[in-house]
Amino acid sequence: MKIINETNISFMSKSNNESFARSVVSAFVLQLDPTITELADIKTAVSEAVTNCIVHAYKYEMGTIYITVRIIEGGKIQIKIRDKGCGIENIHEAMEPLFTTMGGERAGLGFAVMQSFMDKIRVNSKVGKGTTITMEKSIIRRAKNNE
Amino acid sequence: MKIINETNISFMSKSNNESFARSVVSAFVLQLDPTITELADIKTAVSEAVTNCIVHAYKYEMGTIYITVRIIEGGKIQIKIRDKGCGIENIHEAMEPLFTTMGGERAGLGFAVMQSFMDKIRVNSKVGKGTTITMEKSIIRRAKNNE
Amino acid sequence: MSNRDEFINDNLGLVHACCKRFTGRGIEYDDLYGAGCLGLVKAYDNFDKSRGLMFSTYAVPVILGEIRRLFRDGGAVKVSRNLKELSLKTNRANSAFIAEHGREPTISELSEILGVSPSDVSEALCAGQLPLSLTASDDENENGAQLDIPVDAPEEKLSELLSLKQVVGELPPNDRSLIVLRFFKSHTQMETAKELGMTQVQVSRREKKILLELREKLTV
Amino acid sequence: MSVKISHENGKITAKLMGEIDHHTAKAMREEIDSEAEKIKPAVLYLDFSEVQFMDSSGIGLVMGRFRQMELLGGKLRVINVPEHLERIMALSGLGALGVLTNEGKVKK
Ligand SMILES: Nc1ncnc2c1ncn2[C@@H]1O[C@H](COP(=O)(O)OP(=O)(O)OP(=O)(O)O)[C@@H](O)[C@H]1O
Ligand SMILES: Nc1ncnc2c1ncn2[C@@H]1O[C@H](COP(=O)(O)OP(=O)(O)OP(=O)(O)O)[C@@H](O)[C@H]1O
Ligand SMILES: [Mg+2]
Ligand SMILES: [Mg+2]
Repeated sequence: MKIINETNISFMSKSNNESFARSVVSAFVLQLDPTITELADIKTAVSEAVTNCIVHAYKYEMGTIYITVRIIEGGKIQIKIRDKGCGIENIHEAMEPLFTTMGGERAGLGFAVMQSFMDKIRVNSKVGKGTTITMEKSIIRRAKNNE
Repeated sequence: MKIINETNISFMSKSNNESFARSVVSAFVLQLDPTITELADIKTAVSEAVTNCIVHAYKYEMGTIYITVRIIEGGKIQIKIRDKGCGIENIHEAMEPLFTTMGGERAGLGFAVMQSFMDKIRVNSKVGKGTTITMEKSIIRRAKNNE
Repeated sequence: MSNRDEFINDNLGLVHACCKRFTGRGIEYDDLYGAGCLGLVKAYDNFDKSRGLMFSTYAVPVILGEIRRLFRDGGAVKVSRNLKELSLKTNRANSAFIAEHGREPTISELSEILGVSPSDVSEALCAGQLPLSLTASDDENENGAQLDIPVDAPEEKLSELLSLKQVVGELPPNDRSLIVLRFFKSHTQMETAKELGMTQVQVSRREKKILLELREKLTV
Repeated sequence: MSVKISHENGKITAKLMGEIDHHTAKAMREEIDSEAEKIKPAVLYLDFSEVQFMDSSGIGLVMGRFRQMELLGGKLRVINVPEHLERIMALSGLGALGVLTNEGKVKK
C-alpha cells in the first residue's frame, strides 16, 4: 500500500465547517480526476461522518475534528475522520440502518449512507476516548486524457 | 483578538499540492463572503508562500508544509504557512523585490507579491530549522446582501 | 398607480432586454435587474420629451450604464455568486456530455469544456451542491452562519414516521427486498444483485436512491 | 492541456490556459521552449487571455521566455492580459522590458 499523497486537516466542530470539510476532501481528490458522481459520493460520505462528530461526539462541547486523506497507488482514496468525543458504546447497533440515539431529529441513516457510497468503511471507537471512521473508495481510472 | 474559527492543514511538499493549498484556504475564507478580488489576492499570496516552501525550504527533500487559517473577530483573516526546511539566512535581503537565490525561472517577486496583496506579513526563520510566514488581511464587510 | 409607476411598469421589458446581455458573468439576474430598474427610473426622471427622442432610445444607454456599474464597482462580485452560476453551468455541461458520449465526463474534461480550472469546478460544485447531511443544510446557502439554529423538529410527526416498519414498509416491494437484504441481512451488493436478478451496478445505484429518499421522508 | 501553440509566418502564439503556478509553469515552459527552438520565431506571443490565476511563477515564465527569445534572436510580446492579472503584471516591472502590449486587449 504505497501512499502517493497525503493531507491532514483539523478544524473546530462548528456546523459551518461541514461544507469546508467537503470542499477540502474534494480539492484533494481532484488529483485522481474523478467524475461528478464519484466526487458527490465521497462528499456525501464525508458529510455524514463529520456531522456525526459534531452532533454526537461533541454534542455538549466544542471539539476538534481530524481528517486524513490519502491517495494510494492504483487510484484508491482513503479517508480517516477522527474525533476525541464521547465514543460509541455498541458499534454494531450504531451501524444498523435507522438506529439513532437522537430520535426525533435524526434519521439513523448516516452509517448506511457511508457504507453505500464508499467501497469500504471501518469504525473504531472507545467510549470516552473518541471515534475513527476509515473509508475507502477506488476512483475508476479512465484512459488518461491527453494531458 | 478573538478567534472565531480555525483550521490546520498539513500536506507533502509536492508541487501538485500548490493548487490544493489555494483551494483549502479559499474554501475556509468563503465563510466571510469575500469578493472575487479579495479571494484572488489571498490565493495568490498563499501560492507564493507554499511555492517557496517547495522550491526553497525543501529543495532537496520531501517535507511537510503546515498551514493555519484563522478567522478573527471583525472579519480579519490570519494565515500562517510553516515549513521545517532550510530556513532563510538574511530575511531582509530575501524580502527585497527581485532578490532570488534561484535565478533562471524565478523572478524574486514572491515576497513582494505577498506584501502587496495582503495587509500585513511577518517572516520568522531560523537556518536549519525552518520558516514561518504570517499574513493578515481584512475582508471588507459590506451591507449584508439580501440573500 | 401613478402615471410614473405605470409608465415604468410598461417599460420593464427594456430592462429585461438589457439584462440579458450580462448574464453568466458573475452577477445574478436579480441584481442585474435591480440595477437595470434603477436605470429605468433615472431615465424616466431625466427624460426630456422636447428633444424629440424616443424614450427607449434615451433609456437603453442609461439602463446599460447602471448595469455596467455593477461590474465596475469593485471586483465587488461575490465569489459565492460566481460559484453558484458556475455550478449551474457545470451541471448543464455534465448532462450535455453524458448525452453526447454516453458516459460521465471527468472533472478535468469539464474544466476544459468550461474554460475554468479543475479546482474552480470543484469549488463550484461544493457551493452549488445541496448538502445531503441534515445539519449542513442549515448553513450551506447562508454565508457561514456561526450558530447552528436547530430546526424546530415536529417531534410527534417524526417519531411516528420513525417507526422502522412503516417507513421501510412504504417502499415498493423490490426496493424493500433490496434494503432488507443489504442492510438487515448484511448481504453484499453482489449477493443482493444475484437474488434480485439485477446487476451489481444497478443495486448500487438503486440503493443510493432509496437511502436518500428514505432520509427525505424521515426528515420532513 | 495547459498551452495551445500555433504558428504563422515565423511567429508563434502560445495561448496559456488555466492556472499558472510553479507546478503548471514547468509543462508550459517545456512546450513553448521546444517549439521556439524548432521554429526560431521572429516573435513569440504569450497570450494570457485564458489565464484564470497566476502567481510570480507566471512572471518567471515570462522573464525566462524573454531571455530565451533574446538568445534565439527574436522578440517576446505578452498579449491579452486580463484585468484580474493586471496588478501582478504591474508589480513585475515587465512593462519596462517593453514586452507588455495592448494588442487585442480583452476584458474578463
Ligand atoms: N462520531 C460519533 N461519536 C459518537 N457517537 C456516534 C458517532 N457517530 C455515530 N454515532 C452514534 O451512532 C448512531 C448512528 O449514527 P448514524 O450516522 O447512522 O445516524 P444518526 O447520526 O443518528 O442519524 P443521521 O446520520 O441519519 O442524521 C448515532 O445516533 C450515534 O449514537
Ligand atoms: N520558505 C523558505 N525557505 C527558505 N528560503 C526561502 C523561503 N522563502 C523564501 N526563501 C528565500 O527567499 C528568496 C526570495 O523569495 P521570493 O519568493 O521573494 O523569490 P523567489 O522564490 O526566489 O522567486 P519567485 O517567488 O518570484 O518565484 C528565495 O529566493 C529564497 O532564497
Ligand atoms: Mg449521522
Ligand atoms: Mg517565491
